Amino acid sequence: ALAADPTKEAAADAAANLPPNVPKWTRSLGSPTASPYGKPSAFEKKAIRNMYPGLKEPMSAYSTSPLQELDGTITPNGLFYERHHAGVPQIDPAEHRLMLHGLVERPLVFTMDEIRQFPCVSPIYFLECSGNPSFLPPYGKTAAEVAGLVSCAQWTGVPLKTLLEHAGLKKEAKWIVAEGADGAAMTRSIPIEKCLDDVLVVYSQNGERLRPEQGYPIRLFVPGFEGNMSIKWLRRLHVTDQPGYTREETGKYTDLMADGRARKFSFVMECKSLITQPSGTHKLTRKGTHEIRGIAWSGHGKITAVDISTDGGNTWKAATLQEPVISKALTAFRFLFDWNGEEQVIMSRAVDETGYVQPTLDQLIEARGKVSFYHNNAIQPWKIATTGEVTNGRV
Amino acid sequence: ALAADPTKEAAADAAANLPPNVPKWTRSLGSPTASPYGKPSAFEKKAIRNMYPGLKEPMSAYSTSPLQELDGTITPNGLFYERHHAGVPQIDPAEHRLMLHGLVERPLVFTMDEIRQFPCVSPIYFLECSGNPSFLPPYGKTAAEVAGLVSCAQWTGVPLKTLLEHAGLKKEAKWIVAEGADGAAMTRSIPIEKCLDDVLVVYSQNGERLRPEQGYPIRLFVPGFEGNMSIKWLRRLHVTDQPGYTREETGKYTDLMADGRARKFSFVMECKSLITQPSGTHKLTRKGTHEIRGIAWSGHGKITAVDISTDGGNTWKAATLQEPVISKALTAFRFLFDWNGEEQVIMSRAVDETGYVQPTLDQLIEARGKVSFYHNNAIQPWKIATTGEVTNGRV
Amino acid sequence: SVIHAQQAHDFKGLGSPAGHEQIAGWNIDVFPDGTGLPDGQGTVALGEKVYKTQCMSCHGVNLEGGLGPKLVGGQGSLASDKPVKTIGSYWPYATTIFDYVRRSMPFQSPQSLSNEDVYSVTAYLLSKNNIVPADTTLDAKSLAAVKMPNRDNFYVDDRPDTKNERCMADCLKK
Amino acid sequence: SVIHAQQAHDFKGLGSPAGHEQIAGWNIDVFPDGTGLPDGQGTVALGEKVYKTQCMSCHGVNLEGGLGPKLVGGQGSLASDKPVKTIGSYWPYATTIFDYVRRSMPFQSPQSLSNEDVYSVTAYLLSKNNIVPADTTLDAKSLAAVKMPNRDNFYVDDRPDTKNERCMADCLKK
Ligand code: HEC
Ligand code: HEC
Ligand SMILES: [Ca+2]
Ligand SMILES: [Ca+2]
Ligand SMILES: [Ca+2]
Ligand SMILES: [Ca+2]
Ligand SMILES: [Ca+2]
Ligand SMILES: [Ca+2]
Ligand SMILES: [Co+2]
Ligand SMILES: [Co+2]
Repeated sequence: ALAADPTKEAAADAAANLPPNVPKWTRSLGSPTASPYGKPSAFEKKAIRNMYPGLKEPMSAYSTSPLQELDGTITPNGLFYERHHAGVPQIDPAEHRLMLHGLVERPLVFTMDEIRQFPCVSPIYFLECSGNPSFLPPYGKTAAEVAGLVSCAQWTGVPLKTLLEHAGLKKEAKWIVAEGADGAAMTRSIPIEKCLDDVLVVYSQNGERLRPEQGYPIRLFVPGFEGNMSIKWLRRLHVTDQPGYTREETGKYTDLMADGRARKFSFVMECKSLITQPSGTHKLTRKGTHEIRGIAWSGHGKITAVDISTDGGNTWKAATLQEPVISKALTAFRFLFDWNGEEQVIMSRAVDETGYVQPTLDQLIEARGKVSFYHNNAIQPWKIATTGEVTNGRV
Repeated sequence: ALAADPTKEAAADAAANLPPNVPKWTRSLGSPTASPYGKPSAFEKKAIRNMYPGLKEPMSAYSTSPLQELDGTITPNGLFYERHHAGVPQIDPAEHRLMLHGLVERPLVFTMDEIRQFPCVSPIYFLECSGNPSFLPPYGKTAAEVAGLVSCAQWTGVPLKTLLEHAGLKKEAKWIVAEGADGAAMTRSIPIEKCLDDVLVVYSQNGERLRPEQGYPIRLFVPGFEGNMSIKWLRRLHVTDQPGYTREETGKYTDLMADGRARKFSFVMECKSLITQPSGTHKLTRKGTHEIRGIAWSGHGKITAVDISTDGGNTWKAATLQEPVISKALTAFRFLFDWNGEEQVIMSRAVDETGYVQPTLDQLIEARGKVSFYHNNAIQPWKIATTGEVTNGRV
Repeated sequence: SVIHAQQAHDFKGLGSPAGHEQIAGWNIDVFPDGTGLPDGQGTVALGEKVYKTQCMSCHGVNLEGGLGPKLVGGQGSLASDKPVKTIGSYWPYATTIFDYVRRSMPFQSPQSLSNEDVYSVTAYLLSKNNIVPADTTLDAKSLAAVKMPNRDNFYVDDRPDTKNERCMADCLKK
Repeated sequence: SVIHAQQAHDFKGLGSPAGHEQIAGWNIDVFPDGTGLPDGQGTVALGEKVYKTQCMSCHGVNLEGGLGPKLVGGQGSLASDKPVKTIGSYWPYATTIFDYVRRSMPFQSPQSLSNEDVYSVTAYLLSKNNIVPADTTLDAKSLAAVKMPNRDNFYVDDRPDTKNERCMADCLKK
């Protein structure tokens, strides 16, 4: 019998769906088949993108993928991180063009239908913003706030090399300045060797056409390099013999060192890992064995190992990697540990195929000073309190 | 100057965004960053799920993934195919339970939080309905209509073996009857050897929690076996020493042979391939080289080869497979051919790691008769007309 | 805490014991040998009433189908060019009818029938298919004893059953 | 048609020739050596007008910033504990200012300025940063000749720059 007490009533309502009772959804018909495009359960309220902490202006801004809510290595398209400079343009693909000009034999303008007709490939790659995260406090509460400007998908597109051969690359070509069609018309200069290696002109993301937020109808994709170079809403490729020294590779995306000089052309996103479960705002609710889970990646190629410490970095043991390990893509790792209710700090440390070992924040600051801002691939500690609550281990 | 003629006006409007003009979306700000959950471009109207041709009743029905609009091997969650028997239940995960009982030492009831705490894995697997497609005309117009009851995702969940060890499997155990929590409360019997092999209790799909259409909050996943066995909205696992001979493995999902007898327990989805580009309703708009693209898969493991014929099956050549080739997942293939404006019939033929070669429809009918209905993995021909229009090569 | 590679893992806290009452409330599986059939019984006569009030709107006054499938006919047709598969002509076990009706019918209000109603409408369906007499009272024992006409005509999947070759040239001449 | 393994592939029909006018309409890249700078010129005086009417609302009456970044200051601060990076203190090339303003400012109506306006506001910004005199007339030649204070302070990425070891035990004592 339901009491007038709302707490008891809610409990009784909940119990009505528990065994031995047959839940209401088992005693009725559900929603119709063939919704043209599905969406997540309304009960999934936490799996959303959020504006990066502190940002207010929504046109030049970034949003985080909710890494602490996700599993595996594929980021679902609706939760892919964003970094925009003039908001998200809504481009009509029939009227969008890609212009390829400069040091080519045949300067060309392509329609989107034409781009799709070239031979394509469908590799899986991560994409990461170089400012993920900043070196300075405040430090994020969740995995998303700490390093949520990283995502991973299967990209389909034509190798840029194929387009360059089609246009006929002149031998003086050394760089390509790539431009986007949004209101920022952002440009970056890509070395020609990289262009002829694995750079793609992409039109699909996890099977379907690119999302507007990821550059619909086409984007450049520069595997393993800082995300800013993967120009969205790509509209122009200017083959040159000199770099543009555009704003995004001078005023931004250069790394200011302790002596006041700055690194330029710091392209590669170095080897990195992040425990996503348990991570900030999660809570362990029992003593016993738990599985630590996370992601690792390297712009230099494959992850070869991820080690876990559950004692603040004093001892480490190898985690298991999800196969197949893919070059320049996220790799999932797993590690079992026993929690007996004590306070402890857990962290992960990745190694990539070059032998490079993910550094600590102290090591990065030692090498670069405190104001380099970009390329923070530091080991990320999470603290488990005696209550089981997990917070950022960096304060 | 714009004329009063609407055709000219439309053409002028379109030209306004083409070079040398700077498009309007490059001269303005776009939509704000950080939509909590993104969606496809409004210009993508063709990439939708459709009810299987001819079906009207939406509760016991199936919808197709628009394969001819997709690229690569990952199916985006919103376009994953469906097969429902009582519509899609909207289940509150806090009130959903998984009961594991029968021939176990410790019968248990799990919450969804508890299921997530077991060690997990994140493999990529295809899922295919056994009736994909029927053997009989009318034959579908598009790849979706022909074989759109197949999709592929990265699934995350706990191996069923782990749960069975946790409950303590009794030695008399030979089968598990798995039941769903929708209004159909559908049950299938799974052999214990398969359960202890690679069966999973899954909660995530391409990184985010399962979609309601794919079984939120948990489903069974039986890699390589007919999709019906991967019980959605999983709520009960009954460990037994005999199969249930439930309706779905007697009245349905048994294969009626020419002699009137029927195969039961026909679990595996055999090796199959399908050209998705160009396919029915597509059109080649130029003479010259085109890339044939498609997908191949086998419930027995990895695809080892896909051959293409562009002359109606007389000669064949090997296509290129997208690496890494993954066991029991979709594999993408590509093949360049030159179209000189002639009518021709193209098709693909897959081989899997057992050496089995995808059969023709005639070979299947020869072996089974015409009314077996399920497990149609026949080679699919597409006809290219002199106009470049592509239609089903099977009439 | 120190990580012991060989230590048995402790997931003890995961899952609560499933009590008999909980299991009994959820376990509605019925097996061909009668395991799972509840106490109670039903008659063809009562089954006809159940059918007319709760099933006929979808399965037809003569069980000929409509929104729902046809529930009679087809016996002896399976080897013909136009086989008709119904519960009577094709299903191997009568217990499956009980199991299926109890868990999923009526279509829009599943798991609403009493055990007596399920036994009764099962008896009615079997009688309309000439598998049991019209005066049948069906209970766990008699239902498990029913032998369906098509029971012995199933055999375990023996695929692969095609031997296509990976022919590369002159394939249409072979 | 027969498939020739060695035949050159024919994608000839893909892409239309990009005409000079089309390229000129879209190619707004400006390089440090002045390549890409258009005809025309501008003055600091005109630039101040442009700034006050089209930029000040976001970048501040004294170029101190607001919705948009600060556009003056920070020179000599880069090696300090609180470096301030602005177009004057940090950017290596003045041509980048022209390039960036022409393609993306004003923020809400990019690519709306005339070449004269871009030369002018660039001259104004450079003068407010004490890089050119207040009476400057800026054109392609003089803009390319401007040497920014921080031009020589960039060097190519020399990472990796950390040497963490894959220590497995007693790591905190090292
Ligand atoms: C509102 C419509 C509706 C009502 C009312 C209804 N059914 Fe059904 N029935 C269906 C549909 C639709 C199916 C097929 C469902 C599927 O395959 O997913 C079905 C299937 C069946 C089947 C399986 C037939 C086969 O050959 O697979 C049986 C037996 C059955 N119903 C019996 C009953 C009985 C007994 C009742 C009343 C107690 C009933 N049905 C009431 C719609 C209905
Ligand atoms: C409505 C606001 C707004 C207006 C108006 C505006 N700006 Fe900006 N400006 C911004 C924002 C915001 C940024 C930073 C954009 C980003 O980084 O994505 C910016 C960046 C800049 C920068 C680069 C500064 C740096 O250090 O990176 C320059 C130079 C600049 N603006 C010049 C101008 C000029 C010149 C005008 C007028 C012709 C102008 N702006 C008008 C908002 C504005
Ligand atoms: Ca310093
Ligand atoms: Ca026959
Ligand atoms: Ca417990
Ligand atoms: Ca009941
Ligand atoms: Ca052309
Ligand atoms: Ca212009
Ligand atoms: Co960098
Ligand atoms: Co089967």
